Amino acid sequence: NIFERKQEARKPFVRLVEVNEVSTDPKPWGVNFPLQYEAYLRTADTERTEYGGNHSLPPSKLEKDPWLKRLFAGYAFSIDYREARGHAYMLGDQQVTKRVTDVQQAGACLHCHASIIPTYRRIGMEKMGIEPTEEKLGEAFAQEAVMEGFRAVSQMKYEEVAAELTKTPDGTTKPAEGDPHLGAAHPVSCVDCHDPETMSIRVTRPGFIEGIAKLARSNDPVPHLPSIKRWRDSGAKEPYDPNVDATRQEMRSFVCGQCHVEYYCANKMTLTFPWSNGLKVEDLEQEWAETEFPGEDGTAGGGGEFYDYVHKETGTKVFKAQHPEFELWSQGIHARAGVSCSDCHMPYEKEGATKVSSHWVRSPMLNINKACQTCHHVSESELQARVDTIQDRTRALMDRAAVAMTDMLDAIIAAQEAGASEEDLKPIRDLQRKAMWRLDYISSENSKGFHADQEAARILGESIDYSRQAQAAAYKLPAGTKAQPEEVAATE
Amino acid sequence: NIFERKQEARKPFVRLVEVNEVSTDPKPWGVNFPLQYEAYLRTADTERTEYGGNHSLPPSKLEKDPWLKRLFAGYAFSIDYREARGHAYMLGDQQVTKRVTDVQQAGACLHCHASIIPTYRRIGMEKMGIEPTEEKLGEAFAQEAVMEGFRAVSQMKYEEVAAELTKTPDGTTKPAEGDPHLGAAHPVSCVDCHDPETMSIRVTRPGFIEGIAKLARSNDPVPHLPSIKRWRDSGAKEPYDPNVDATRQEMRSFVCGQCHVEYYCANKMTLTFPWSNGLKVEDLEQEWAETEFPGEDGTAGGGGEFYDYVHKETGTKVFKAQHPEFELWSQGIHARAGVSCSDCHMPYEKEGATKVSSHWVRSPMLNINKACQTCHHVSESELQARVDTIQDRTRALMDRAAVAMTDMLDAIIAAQEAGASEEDLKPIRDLQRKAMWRLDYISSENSKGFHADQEAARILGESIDYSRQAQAAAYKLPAGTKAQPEEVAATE
Amino acid sequence: MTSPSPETNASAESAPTPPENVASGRKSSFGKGSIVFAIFLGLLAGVGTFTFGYGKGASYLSNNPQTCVNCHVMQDHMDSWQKSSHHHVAVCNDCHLPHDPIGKWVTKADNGFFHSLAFTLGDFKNPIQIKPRNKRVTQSTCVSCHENFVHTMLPETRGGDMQSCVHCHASVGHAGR
Ligand code: HEC
Ligand code: HEC
Ligand code: HEC
Ligand code: HEC
Ligand code: HEC
Ligand code: HEC
Ligand code: HEC
Ligand code: HEC
Ligand code: HEC
Ligand code: HEC
Ligand code: HEC
Ligand code: HEC
Ligand code: HEC
Ligand code: HEC
Ligand SMILES: [Ca+2]
Ligand SMILES: [Ca+2]
Repeated sequence: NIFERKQEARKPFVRLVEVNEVSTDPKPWGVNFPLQYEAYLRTADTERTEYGGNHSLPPSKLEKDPWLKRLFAGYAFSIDYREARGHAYMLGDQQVTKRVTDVQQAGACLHCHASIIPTYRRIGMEKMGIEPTEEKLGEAFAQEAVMEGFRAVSQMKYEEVAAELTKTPDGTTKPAEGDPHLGAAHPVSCVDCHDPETMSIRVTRPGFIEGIAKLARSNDPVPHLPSIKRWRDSGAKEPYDPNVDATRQEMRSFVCGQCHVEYYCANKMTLTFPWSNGLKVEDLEQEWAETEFPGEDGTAGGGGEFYDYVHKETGTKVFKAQHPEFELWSQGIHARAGVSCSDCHMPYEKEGATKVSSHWVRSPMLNINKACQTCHHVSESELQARVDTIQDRTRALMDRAAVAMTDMLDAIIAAQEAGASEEDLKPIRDLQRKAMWRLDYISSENSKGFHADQEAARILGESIDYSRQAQAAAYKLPAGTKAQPEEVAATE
Repeated sequence: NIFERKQEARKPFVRLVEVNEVSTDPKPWGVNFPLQYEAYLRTADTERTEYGGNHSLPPSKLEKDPWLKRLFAGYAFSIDYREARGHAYMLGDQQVTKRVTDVQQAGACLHCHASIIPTYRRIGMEKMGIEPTEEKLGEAFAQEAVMEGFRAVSQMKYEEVAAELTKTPDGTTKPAEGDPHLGAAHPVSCVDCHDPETMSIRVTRPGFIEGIAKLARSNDPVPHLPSIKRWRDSGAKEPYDPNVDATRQEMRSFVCGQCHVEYYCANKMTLTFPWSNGLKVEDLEQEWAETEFPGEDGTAGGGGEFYDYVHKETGTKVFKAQHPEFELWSQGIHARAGVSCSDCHMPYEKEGATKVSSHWVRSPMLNINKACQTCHHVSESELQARVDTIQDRTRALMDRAAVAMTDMLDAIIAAQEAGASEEDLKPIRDLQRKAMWRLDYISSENSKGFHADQEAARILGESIDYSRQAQAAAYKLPAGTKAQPEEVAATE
Repeated sequence: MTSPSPETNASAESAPTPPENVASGRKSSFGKGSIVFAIFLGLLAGVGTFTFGYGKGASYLSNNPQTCVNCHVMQDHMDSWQKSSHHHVAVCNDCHLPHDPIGKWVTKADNGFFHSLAFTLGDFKNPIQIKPRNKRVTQSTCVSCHENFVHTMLPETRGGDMQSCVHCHASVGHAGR
């Protein structure tokens, strides 16, 4: 009977090779699950590499959109910023970006670019006075140690942490006599998303675990995350724990939400996902606006107002938005309809008589049949056209917002040259911060608006408004100050 | 084709009462089709009238959004502009609006507010030297006479045409001895959408017939109107004729597109739907921008550049957008997916052993079950929430665009007071026209963005951009001119 | 009404009794093309035999939904049919075969052949996408069962244009569509 067949529990898989909590090397997992492993390896394939060769870097976004250089002036992103590519490259691309080679970065960067949990655990255990033997490290997840290690690593330098990775066993590397390397660093790997015992999906990243717990405590409605409502209604005392409370369908997005999110990641605070007020662009902005850095000595608020960088052309302190895919998706119709990241980016594929999730995580537009046509019974070309329409509109508004932004910068610079006072500039800087945040938010989000099309357009509309308001306000600054240099010239 | 069983035809309906091309009174049709007729009569029910009594007018949009008064300054819309209500009211609401009672309007207004085709036909026949007997008028559609009458009526005054309506037989009114009224004026009626012989839906409005033929001749892709592509591909010599070429599903939107569209309707030209370049907001704008009024003597272009009104506060010639539901729907995902106006606004209802189209044309949100849930299998409250989300975003951007617009007006007025020259103002006026057109387009569209949510947001984003650019440009006008009055004051 | 479940080897006779109008006389209309096509099918029959046997192609001759699932690629459709509003009133063939006797056999042969070919070559899209021809078949079967109820939707003239039923009722045969 087909109903019975449906109900049957997943048959325990045949475990040909043992894997455990230190197994960051995907190879042994691949022996047990060759289909997933082979697809996973294909994240190293990119259409692009067919042209440029495997080692060439993906195209520079800065060259495609030169206004980005002005947006990021004074920040590492202005020296090197590229298209994303497959998961296989995440570690390598981070190590070679000029943002890392030419600028001192924090160890927290590796939170999302490496299979780092066992290293957190090891460092955490050390702090907690537990000896981190390979056995001990592989035995259990050890949440407390992981969080301890996460906090410690946030204060370290990038190179130090990169080195620490290789000091943690990875489940396969057998170090040669005297070799201090116990393991190798790996990009996101099976153990990051799966429980090695049961293979269920799970979240492992401290940034996400803290972030989603904050979100649950907020009163953002999040209709797309029903388990948060259940947790709120239950009046539970324990913080919301995705690994306990979330539905499987939610987990199919949460695994991605561990990394594809807006963050703060430098050494003034631990890595933070700004979700205390909700997941909308203004909720995130509000958290940053209300944050104060701790002082050198750790005193709350002693370090002054939060900002990511001082915009070099204008001297304004601004926020940097990074890949808010999870947040933007949250505002879209697919999230509302319960469609997860994995539904589109890891669609089921028939392999013989079984269905497997495609572990070749990539653009669904390279796989429209599997990614979209399960739900949308229209032709591939029609689906492509629908996506193009959405992305073209987003693109057009983004270009418009970029022109508004550069016009604003020019106007502020002119006002400053004309001797505008800091007091005059204050409200203009506030507008500038909002404008840049919103433009950056959508331009650094990677779906070009697809994940929530109307919301993306709304955000860009606001960006335009703030840029142009700042521009107008700069023009309007007291004629006295502004006209001075000219008047001086005229009277000479 | 052997694979498809040719669809059986509808059995000819039992015709209890004869109706023909003059039957603008829906009563006799109602004898034949009581279910449709009863529902049709319900367009006189509105939730609102439960509060205000049947005769009170619907709420004023000008009171709800006071910025509209400034947007429309100098135009009839600034004195009276209300929410739409059911079809039953269309004639009465037009007759009592201050836009008609206090301002001289054109006869073309009745194109969309009355069952006017037999009157067009009668006047057309008179022009063509055919005697328009009741029999002759009822016999056939007589396209040529209708078009002739349409053109003639466009040049007449509102009151004259309103009077003409009653001089045309309506199929029921039996005039008393010596009474010059042969019929009564009716709002949109069965004969406007149905062929009295076959009951098939059809379009009757000359404005639409000309407009859609222009659209077909353009190269706008219109993927939602496959018959236009077929017509283009066929290389046909005859203009595209919706009554011949369109699919039945397209006709289910075309009947509404006869009226729920942007138009020009005053006496300098015949009633025009601006679709020569396509259906997008900039396509329509381009047509208006390229139009020149005919001269007094009818010479092409002799009447100067097209505009709808001179904006009173600023003296800028601007365009007025009216209810572009058909055009906005055309940009949306539902149109692309083949969902017609009738699917949502006239959903099928089960009536005993058959299903009928609900002729109670109204907001689908009052009828979510039938209007949406056949396609969307989620709860009514969830559908309501999805619509609310879309409309709230649109509303927020619209309010933002309105603030930008009024800021712009203030800046232009200030510049003018400061003595800005016409030459200086020219580029600012161009920005102003674009800004106002776009804001008006979405605020006069009646779905608050639902018909094409991302497109509505894009248009508002552009409106904001143009308003703020104009504002900034006004501030930036040569300090000389602008500062003058102040300087004068200072030296006194 | 017997409900055709996968276990009961439902025969054509035990299929649900559709609303009375189904029996109402109607002529099948097919042209010369179909005869040529039938000959063509005959020629190709040989090629198809292998898969036909392997894939238990005789299932095409039966009305039992279970037989469709002899090909596991049909499993999803079976599952979604089970959950659909029609699982107790219509089996696969009620919707996927024309209701007139000749079109029925031509379609059986045609689909049987092409399914087998596709199955053998494995070069079909998955999720499977119904082809325009088979869409017309489903449309005609909806109308065949519901003709009276949807009478007002029929074309004014024979062969005229009408709306697609699945435009609105996408999930009647397969839940979740
Ligand atoms: C541990 C962090 C991490 C997790 C977890 C993660 N990603 Fe990524 N993802 C990245 C990084 C980093 C990159 C960029 C790699 C590069 O450009 O070198 C990336 C790239 C991508 C790309 C671009 C691929 C391309 O070929 O252009 C997609 C799509 C993507 N991820 C989707 C997902 C989805 C869906 C999930 C969840 C199933 C997910 N990611 C989980 C960090 C992560
Ligand atoms: C919260 C997770 C997270 C953190 C923390 C993080 N990244 Fe990433 N990174 C991603 C994701 C997801 C992508 C892929 C999406 C994209 O490129 O926008 C990515 C892409 C990249 C890329 C490739 C594309 C590009 O931007 O040129 C580089 C290089 C990179 N990150 C460097 C860094 C550095 C340096 C840091 C620390 C300052 C860092 N990442 C911190 C998640 C993260
Ligand atoms: C309904 C389908 C759908 C869902 C759900 C979805 N995405 Fe996407 N995603 C897309 C499409 C379509 C694109 C655009 C791809 C393109 O332009 O090639 C995209 C783009 C991306 C990209 C950039 C890919 C690239 O090639 O550069 C990333 C990263 C991404 N999505 C991550 C996510 C994450 C994380 C989630 C969940 C929080 C998610 N997506 C949910 C469909 C989806
Ligand atoms: C970025 C996150 C991520 C990584 C890395 C990842 N998986 Fe998965 N995996 C998923 C998701 C999501 C599912 C679907 C789970 C579900 O629906 O319950 C899944 C499902 C599976 C399943 C269950 C069957 C299926 O295909 O749906 C297996 C087995 C599996 N993965 C093996 C692996 C192996 C082996 C690796 C390493 C080579 C790996 N996974 C790496 C996210 C990931
Ligand atoms: C698991 C089901 C599912 C998958 C997979 C899916 N969608 Fe959707 N899609 C939906 C639902 C549900 C809606 C909301 C409308 C509705 O209720 O039908 C939707 C809406 C849309 C819309 C209209 C909304 C808008 O933003 O304009 C587009 C376009 C779309 N999907 C494209 C895609 C594309 C492209 C893919 C593949 C990359 C995809 N979808 C994958 C279920 C899905
Ligand atoms: C002959 C012109 C004409 C045609 C044809 C027409 N409409 Fe209207 N419609 C109007 C006018 C005029 C009003 C406003 C009446 C008023 O406010 O007094 C209106 C009002 C409406 C309203 C608002 C009703 C309310 O209760 O708020 C809806 C909805 C509507 N029409 C939809 C449609 C649809 C759908 C079609 C096609 C099936 C259609 N209309 C065909 C002229 C027309
Ligand atoms: C091309 C068709 C068309 C023409 C021409 C037309 N209308 Fe309308 N009218 C409509 C539609 C559709 C509505 C309902 C939608 C709305 O209110 O925006 C409407 C609504 C109205 C309303 C009720 C709501 C309001 O605006 O206060 C009035 C009054 C009105 N029209 C007056 C006029 C006058 C006066 C003219 C001539 C200058 C005119 N109409 C010309 C189609 C038309
Ligand atoms: C997919 C469903 C759908 C389609 C298709 C659709 N509409 Fe609508 N329409 C809506 C919804 C939802 C609203 C918002 C109603 C509300 O806010 O109460 C609306 C609002 C309207 C209104 C204003 C109604 C009011 O109560 O004021 C008019 C007029 C209208 N539509 C006409 C049209 C026309 C004409 C077409 C085709 C060109 C069309 N609609 C196509 C769903 C649809
Ligand atoms: C604003 C346009 C409009 C008006 C006015 C109108 N109808 Fe209809 N009518 C339609 C549409 C659209 C359909 C659906 C046609 C289709 O799908 O082929 C329809 C369908 C019908 C049908 C076919 C059965 C059904 O319900 O689908 C009948 C009968 C009918 N109308 C009678 C009338 C009568 C009687 C009147 C006057 C009281 C009337 N109609 C006024 C637009 C209109
Ligand atoms: C005849 C079928 C049909 C009807 C009726 C219909 N829809 Fe849709 N709707 C669709 C399709 C098709 C899509 C596009 C996505 C997809 O392919 O599933 C869609 C998309 C949507 C979306 C997502 C797109 C967006 O703009 O965000 C919303 C929301 C929606 N519909 C709401 C409604 C509401 C509310 C109604 C009733 C007023 C309605 N729909 C009536 C078929 C329909
Ligand atoms: C009540 C009618 C009905 C029944 C019973 C039914 N189907 Fe379908 N089937 C449909 C419709 C309708 C479609 C989609 C047609 C379209 O999209 O135009 C469809 C589509 C399909 C498709 C094409 C895949 C797709 O999604 O387009 C397959 C394969 C299929 N059915 C197999 C089956 C099988 C096997 C059974 C029996 C277990 C079955 N059907 C029972 C009505 C039915
Ligand atoms: C020999 C294996 C096999 C059997 C048995 C089988 N199918 Fe299929 N079927 C397929 C394959 C393979 C496809 C995909 C064909 C393609 O997309 O070209 C398919 C496609 C379909 C389609 C969509 C086809 C189209 O081209 O429009 C329908 C409908 C369908 N099957 C119904 C059925 C029904 C009903 C039965 C049982 C009476 C059945 N199938 C038995 C293998 C099979
Ligand atoms: C073999 C005859 C038959 C065929 C073929 C058939 N139906 Fe039905 N259908 C029925 C019967 C009998 C019922 C009543 C079921 C009940 O009352 O539970 C029904 C019920 C329905 C209903 C109401 C239940 C629901 O799902 O909302 C709809 C709608 C419907 N059919 C549409 C269709 C469409 C569309 C098709 C073609 C894709 C179709 N039917 C094919 C016999 C059939
Ligand atoms: C434009 C949308 C649309 C199309 C196209 C459509 N239907 Fe429907 N149908 C509906 C709606 C809405 C209802 C629900 C009416 C109600 O509940 O009052 C319905 C009801 C039905 C029912 C009765 C359901 C019940 O609960 O008893 C049947 C049977 C049915 N349709 C069959 C068909 C068939 C067969 C076709 C194709 C000829 C078709 N429909 C085309 C919208 C549509
Ligand atoms: Ca950030
Ligand atoms: Ca106009």
